[in-house]
Amino acid sequence: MLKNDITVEICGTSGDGTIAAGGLLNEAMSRAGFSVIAYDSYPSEIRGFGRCVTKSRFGLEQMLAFSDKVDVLISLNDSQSYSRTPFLAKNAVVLFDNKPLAKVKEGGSIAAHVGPDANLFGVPLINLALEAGAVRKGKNLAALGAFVALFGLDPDFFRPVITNKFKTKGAEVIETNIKIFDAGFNSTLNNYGEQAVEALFAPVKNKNKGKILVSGNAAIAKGALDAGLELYFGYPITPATPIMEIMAKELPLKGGKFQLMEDEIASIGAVIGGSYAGKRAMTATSGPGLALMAEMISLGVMTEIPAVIIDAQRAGPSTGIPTKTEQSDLHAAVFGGPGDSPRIVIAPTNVKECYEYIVKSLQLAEKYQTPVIMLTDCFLNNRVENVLLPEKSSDQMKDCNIYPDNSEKGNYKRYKITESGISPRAVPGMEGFVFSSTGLEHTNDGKPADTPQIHMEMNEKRHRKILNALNDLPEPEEFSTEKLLDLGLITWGSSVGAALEATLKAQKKGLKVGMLKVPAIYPYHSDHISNFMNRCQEILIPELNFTGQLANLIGHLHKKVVLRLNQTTGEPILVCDIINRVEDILAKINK
Amino acid sequence: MLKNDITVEICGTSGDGTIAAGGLLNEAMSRAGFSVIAYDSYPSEIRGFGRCVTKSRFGLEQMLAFSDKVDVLISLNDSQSYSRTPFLAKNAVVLFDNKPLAKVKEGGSIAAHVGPDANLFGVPLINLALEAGAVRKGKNLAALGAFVALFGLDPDFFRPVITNKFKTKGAEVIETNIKIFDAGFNSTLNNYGEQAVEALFAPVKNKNKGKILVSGNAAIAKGALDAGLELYFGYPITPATPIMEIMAKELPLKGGKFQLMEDEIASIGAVIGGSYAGKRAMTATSGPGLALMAEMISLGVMTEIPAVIIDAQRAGPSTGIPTKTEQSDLHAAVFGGPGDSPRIVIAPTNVKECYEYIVKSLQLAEKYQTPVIMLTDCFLNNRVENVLLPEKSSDQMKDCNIYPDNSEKGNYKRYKITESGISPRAVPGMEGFVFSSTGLEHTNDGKPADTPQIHMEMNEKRHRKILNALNDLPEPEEFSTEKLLDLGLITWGSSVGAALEATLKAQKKGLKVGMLKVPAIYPYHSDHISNFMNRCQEILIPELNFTGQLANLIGHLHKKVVLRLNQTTGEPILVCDIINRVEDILAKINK
Amino acid sequence: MKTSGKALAEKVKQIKESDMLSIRSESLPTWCPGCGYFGIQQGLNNAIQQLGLSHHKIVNVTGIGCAGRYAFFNDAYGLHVVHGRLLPVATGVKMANPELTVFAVGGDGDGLAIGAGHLPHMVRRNVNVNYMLFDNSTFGLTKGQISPTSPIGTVSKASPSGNVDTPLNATLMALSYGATFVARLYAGDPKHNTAIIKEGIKHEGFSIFHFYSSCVTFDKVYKTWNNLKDNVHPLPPTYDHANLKHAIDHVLEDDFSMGIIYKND
Amino acid sequence: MKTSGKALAEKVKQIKESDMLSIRSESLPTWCPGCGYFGIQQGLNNAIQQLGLSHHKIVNVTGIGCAGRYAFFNDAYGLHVVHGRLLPVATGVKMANPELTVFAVGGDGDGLAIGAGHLPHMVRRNVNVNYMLFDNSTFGLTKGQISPTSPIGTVSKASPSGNVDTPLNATLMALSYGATFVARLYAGDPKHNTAIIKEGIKHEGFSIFHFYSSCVTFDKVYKTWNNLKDNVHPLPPTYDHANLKHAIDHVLEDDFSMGIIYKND
Ligand SMILES: Cc1ncc(C[n+]2csc(CCOP(=O)(O)OP(=O)(O)O)c2C)c(N)n1
Ligand SMILES: Cc1ncc(C[n+]2csc(CCOP(=O)(O)OP(=O)(O)O)c2C)c(N)n1
Ligand code: SF4
Ligand code: SF4
Ligand SMILES: [Mg+2]
Ligand SMILES: [Mg+2]
Repeated sequence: MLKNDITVEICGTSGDGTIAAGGLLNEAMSRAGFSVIAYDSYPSEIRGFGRCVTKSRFGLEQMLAFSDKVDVLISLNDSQSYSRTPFLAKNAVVLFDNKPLAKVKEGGSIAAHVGPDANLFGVPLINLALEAGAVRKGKNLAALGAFVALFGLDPDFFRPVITNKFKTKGAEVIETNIKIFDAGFNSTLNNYGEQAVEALFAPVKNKNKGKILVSGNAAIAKGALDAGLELYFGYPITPATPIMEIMAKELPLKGGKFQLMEDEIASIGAVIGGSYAGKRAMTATSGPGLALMAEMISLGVMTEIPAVIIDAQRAGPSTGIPTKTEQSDLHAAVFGGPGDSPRIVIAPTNVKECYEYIVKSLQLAEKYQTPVIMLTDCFLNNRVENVLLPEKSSDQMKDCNIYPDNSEKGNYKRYKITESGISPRAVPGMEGFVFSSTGLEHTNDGKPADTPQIHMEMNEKRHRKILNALNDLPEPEEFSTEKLLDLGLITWGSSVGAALEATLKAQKKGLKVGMLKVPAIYPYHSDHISNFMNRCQEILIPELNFTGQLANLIGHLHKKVVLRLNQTTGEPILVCDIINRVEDILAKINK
Repeated sequence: MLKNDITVEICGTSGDGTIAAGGLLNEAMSRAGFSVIAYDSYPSEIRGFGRCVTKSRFGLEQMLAFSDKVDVLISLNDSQSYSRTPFLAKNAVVLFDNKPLAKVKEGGSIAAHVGPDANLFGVPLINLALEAGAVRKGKNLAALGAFVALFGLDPDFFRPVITNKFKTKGAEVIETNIKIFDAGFNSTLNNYGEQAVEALFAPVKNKNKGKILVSGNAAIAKGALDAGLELYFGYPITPATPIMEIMAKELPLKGGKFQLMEDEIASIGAVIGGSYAGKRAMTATSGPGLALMAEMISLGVMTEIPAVIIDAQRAGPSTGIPTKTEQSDLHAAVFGGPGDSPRIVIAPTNVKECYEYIVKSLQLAEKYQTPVIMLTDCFLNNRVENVLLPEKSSDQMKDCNIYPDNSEKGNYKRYKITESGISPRAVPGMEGFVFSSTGLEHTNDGKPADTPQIHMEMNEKRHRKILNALNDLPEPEEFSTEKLLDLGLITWGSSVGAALEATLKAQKKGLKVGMLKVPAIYPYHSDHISNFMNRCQEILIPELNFTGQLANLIGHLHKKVVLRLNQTTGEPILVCDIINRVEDILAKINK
Repeated sequence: MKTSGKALAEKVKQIKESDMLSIRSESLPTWCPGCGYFGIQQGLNNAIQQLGLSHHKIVNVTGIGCAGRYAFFNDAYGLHVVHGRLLPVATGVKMANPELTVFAVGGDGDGLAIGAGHLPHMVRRNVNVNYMLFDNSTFGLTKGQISPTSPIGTVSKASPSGNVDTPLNATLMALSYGATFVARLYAGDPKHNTAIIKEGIKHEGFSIFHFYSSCVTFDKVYKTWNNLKDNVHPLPPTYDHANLKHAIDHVLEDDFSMGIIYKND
Repeated sequence: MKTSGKALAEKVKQIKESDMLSIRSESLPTWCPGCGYFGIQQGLNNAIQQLGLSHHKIVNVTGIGCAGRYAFFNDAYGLHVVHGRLLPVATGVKMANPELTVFAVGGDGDGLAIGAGHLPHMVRRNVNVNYMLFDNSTFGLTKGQISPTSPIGTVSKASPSGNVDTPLNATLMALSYGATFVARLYAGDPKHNTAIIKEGIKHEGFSIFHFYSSCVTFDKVYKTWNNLKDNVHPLPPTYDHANLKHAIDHVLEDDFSMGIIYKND
């Protein structure tokens, strides 16, 4: 086992306190100075019977992705967690309750399901919990204590986190939980001794100072709030709901307004209305909601009104698998809606970018007077990382609107044809700039028009404007060691991390592999992308959808057929799957 | 002027009886044995002030498109029609009222706006109408009479058409109108003599026997009715409304059911419900409605329920120009909706195919258990042609559903994985086959499921099924004279006619130009298409949208960058625009 | 029928000069001559004028249909949206800037067919928007199909053997959703309407004005001027518009009384 | 808490054998223990059973939400559609094959938020569909946000300082649209509900059953079992469900009377 990079899973039902234990673990490990990336998976039904798994990876550098295998499995419920054993790394550590309350039928213990290489650590979790706290439910804390003991960590990173977690429940509850944690810790130390497994490398103290442990959703909400968002309209849908719920709480505290709407059409409608009236406004949804918004987004394109829409993708089509991840709304985001409707589509690739790109999206929407769709996915929305987010700044809050000049008063042309394609925009309330906007094709002063000339000119203006936005969009980022490459990977969104880790591993092996991360989906940096393609013998585009939606969009830029790695497992893509494919391709090239 | 191919425009306001005159002209010319293609253009507001233009082309062979220039302009209102003079051919015939009732201000007569080459024929239309019928409004009939006289046509082709048109108004009205027509005829003959212009070639009598003069919309409705459509649900929207209105009248007469719905989501929802329950069902809409349907179409994909949707495209984005034509919903038709949602998209290219393809669509939807989107556009929906439609046949009405075998009773797996991807489908009411369908990912018996295996397997099944449908879809059709071509055109939908005419003209000039018509938009015949591309040095894709939506979809199949000819004028593409571009490209190649 | 350029310019000039109508934009309405909407606009213009609202502080969010074209005929900020969604958009506008006077203007098809889902929620939010529902019981712009308020039996191209679907009553619906200002008005009586519109604009919260109007081009039989004129009448003198139960009972019995049906401040 | 495989099989067997419940499918409901929906399902099962409806002639068109999962818990044809659209889909099913008994089953979020536009039109068409509206005043499946029927003041993650939007009354709405069969029922009283459900199924035309239910997982304060139990009561003995005005007046005053509110054959 690598002592400075471990992946831990906790598995049980939600009744077992699985998710809570994962949360405590991540928080404490972050305090201890580790870099954290973590992601929970749970069933889409409400009641507490289904399997919950929290997966966390701890290391010293910023974590790009999960490792393919699990180094430590903490079982809170063997009947659930035995299904996780196929994912165990060699010589993995398995921590389980060796004295469960009920008699377990033969083969029911996880011990019966692991390979001979596994390091089994039985700890009487429930017993310890009952002894120390008289609450069976505390077994998750006993398990955390055991984990800390095994890996030689300092329990003092954990105790304040536990205290904090239960602070609203009163001193007694806190004490009980600390007691159970300590019981797990001491019992394990006593039974297995100090060096039961290779200790974890102790990271530099205070390494994570200033960093916060946040999910993609929380980072999006924080970014929007820091950017001075004024209006949020939304309708719940997994996995975007938490953004709405944070807004419901936080936005009014900052002087903004939150309104739950009756559906997604109403949400985007109100965003358009609010932006039209000059305020910074946004909404968040998932694929089914985005589909419903398509007509209104096209209105935003035609009337040139800002709007920011987060599409937190989930497995589709249709209702699909609401709690699983997928990158399959790219087509709908770029192409949905009637007619030629150019809009901006961008995709952050990690939690930090969730923050940065929402700020960017709000500003781009204003400057370019356009709907901006920010594509995230379940994996990115829900995963937590400990990251250093930028301070809230006046730059983020900057009003990016381009207003008309006072000289235009009384003779204002809202849709004036300009070089940039941007026409200075007045907002209601401004005197002397009264104008009309319409989803009908229109003259430069916003009146309906149906002549060939005007329609061609206005179509051209709208497209030119969006193409110009390329200058302000995050550029592709390349990770190559050489100029000429055997294979170039191109990736986007939440798959970038795994692809990058795969690329770095391949490069370490001396393979001529490079990678290009594409954050601007539409418009895209075609020169930059085809430059990269030209330097690669083969191009591979790994993504979490069935048909290769990014490949469909940019594939024509390559002189050859681009290769695809498409997965729709509902799970994040694995580093090993990418590496295997990379090696396959290189084997063919070099033979 | 070609004596066997002329293009006639009638121009005035709707108060001038412009559209009515065009209808009579087309009907009579069809009776006379001419091939007809005709298309009206009118403003999108209701009241009768705007300019109406009817454009008709008459010839001996099936008309592929309009000619670029107008040979005959019949002006019913000079203040409207002078704007049409730039479109006149050399030596065009202009027929106008030389004694209008009100005094016309200087330059107000069309005579002041035509070039010196034009052949002006002043006929006192209003006077003749007032004299013969005491109705000023009859001037449109006087104009028809004048037209007949000028071109040496037999007035007996016109009289029964006029009689028929007014048959509900009684004998007196009929007589008056015939009288006015005759007055126009006689007056012109008297004033200008028999051979005022080169007479039109008299076509073979009874040449059009069996042919009917129908619009694309009427052909679609007729095709659907002949195919035994059982349910129609719809909501009005230009230019699809006439399909709905024909259904409202005709479907109940054939034992089917028509229901006006509250919106497009409800319309497609009811279609899905009706198809699920085993009936042949469809709806028709335009871009804004299609956008609203995207979520439900994705449900149809996931639950594998048939549904046929006509998307009568109009100029977009958003409300756009409702009465103008465009081919800009291709992206939305192929890619709209959440997740990977494969569906069938086909596009007829002329009125006859409107009939044939709707029959096909209804059958494909049943056989492949899938939404089928048929893309037409304003120009195709509204243009009329005189065509020989197939007889209604039992083959068209054939139930294409694949039902489960009786042996599956009691152990029926609705979503069984099969080689074709098609799982036999039971419908409610069948005993022993009870099952559930859901927009959630599901097991083969239709219960919700969220495992990676099932999601991958089902995604694969759904895509395989649609790819298999390629076998049943209309194949690309090639129009080439040689094997190796300098330039290949690829076209779709209503632009095929003009592109073909351009191609034939280029071929006549000895240019190495070929054309491929692509009727199946998704899935598309990639082998066939890339075969064609491989034989062409350059590929040009002319289409009526801004970004080149078909080019975006299939462009990657070419080894080079495909060339595009994109127009968004709201008007059908002109043959001359294509030819000019073709010649430009060839000039570059050969230099 | 065509108005000459000069006559038109003259008309615009007159309109501009008459103080009462200064809100009208330079684009003259393209509604058919005789359309009921002219009368509605007149009442609205009067009210705006009399309240002395600054034009640049007015926003007209309008739907799709002949009614929705209203956005172009006013010298005020206009936002002509997609079919059926004027109320959510108007919500956004008003929440963004409460100093604006926001009108939502659309037809019966727009508001009661495709847009029917937004009205109950607009009422619930009670955002201070003035909804002008132009009800002519037809889809005017798409050429005269039956709408959700068409009487049973209405013959149209979408109902060749007569409408069989029960018509909706927008006034009753608004009441059942809990609306706090509901007026029913006759397009042909701008004078009477002016005062009521003023009262509704001043009402703090959502106001709905259900206008009975006539589509002279596509409806020669049902909601014609004559039929409307013959039927409309004032609310009874004893009418108490502060009493919801009373209001609902009245509306259940009388389809043609015009005035403030319900008001709750 | 987890039921073992064997115990589960036993339970299914019992259910299959009891004639009364034969309509339940082999997939046991995944609703949380104590969820009000079990009671609703019970009443529905009884009615179906007593009417002797053939299972293969029943179609359940269901919405998205916990309520919508009903489609999987019945031994009948089930079509679980997208959020808010069960009524148009059910219209298609019934019009395609009038011999089927069609149930539309969905929650208050599904039917009154995103789907609110379809109810008035379902009523207008009066297609013979039975709409089971499971109203727990919350968005259960998305974890307990306020819904269109949540009382003022309801605290949830979407309303951290309490709901301020006026709740909708689905019973009153249905009446104002002109519904011909409207029942209001309490999830906790399957016995009483059975007879009424049977009557509604037999009603020729659209029937709406507005069920008051409890979400035990996300609502510990408002529509709890205790609060419901304390408040619900039968309709008054003099109640005349054939009189619309009477019905509306009653509903305006009494939120918790259960039974057939209105019926018009
Ligand atoms: C999504 C969508 N569906 C349909 C249409 C077509 N459409 C335009 S106006 C209209 C109805 C107009 O009726 P109403 O709202 O009563 O307005 P009126 O013309 O009578 O004033 C329809 C159906 C559209 N523009 N968009
Ligand atoms: C278009 C769309 N928007 C949002 C959602 C997310 N969603 C799923 S269920 C639900 C609400 C469920 O509430 P309700 O209908 O009351 O059912 P309950 O769970 O309470 O039974 C929502 C908003 C969705 N699936 N689709
Ligand atoms: S069609 Fe009817 S509603 Fe539209 S402008 Fe003309 S009269 Fe008015
Ligand atoms: S979350 Fe609420 S509504 Fe859903 S099953 Fe549980 S108790 Fe029932
Ligand atoms: Mg109307
Ligand atoms: Mg609910």
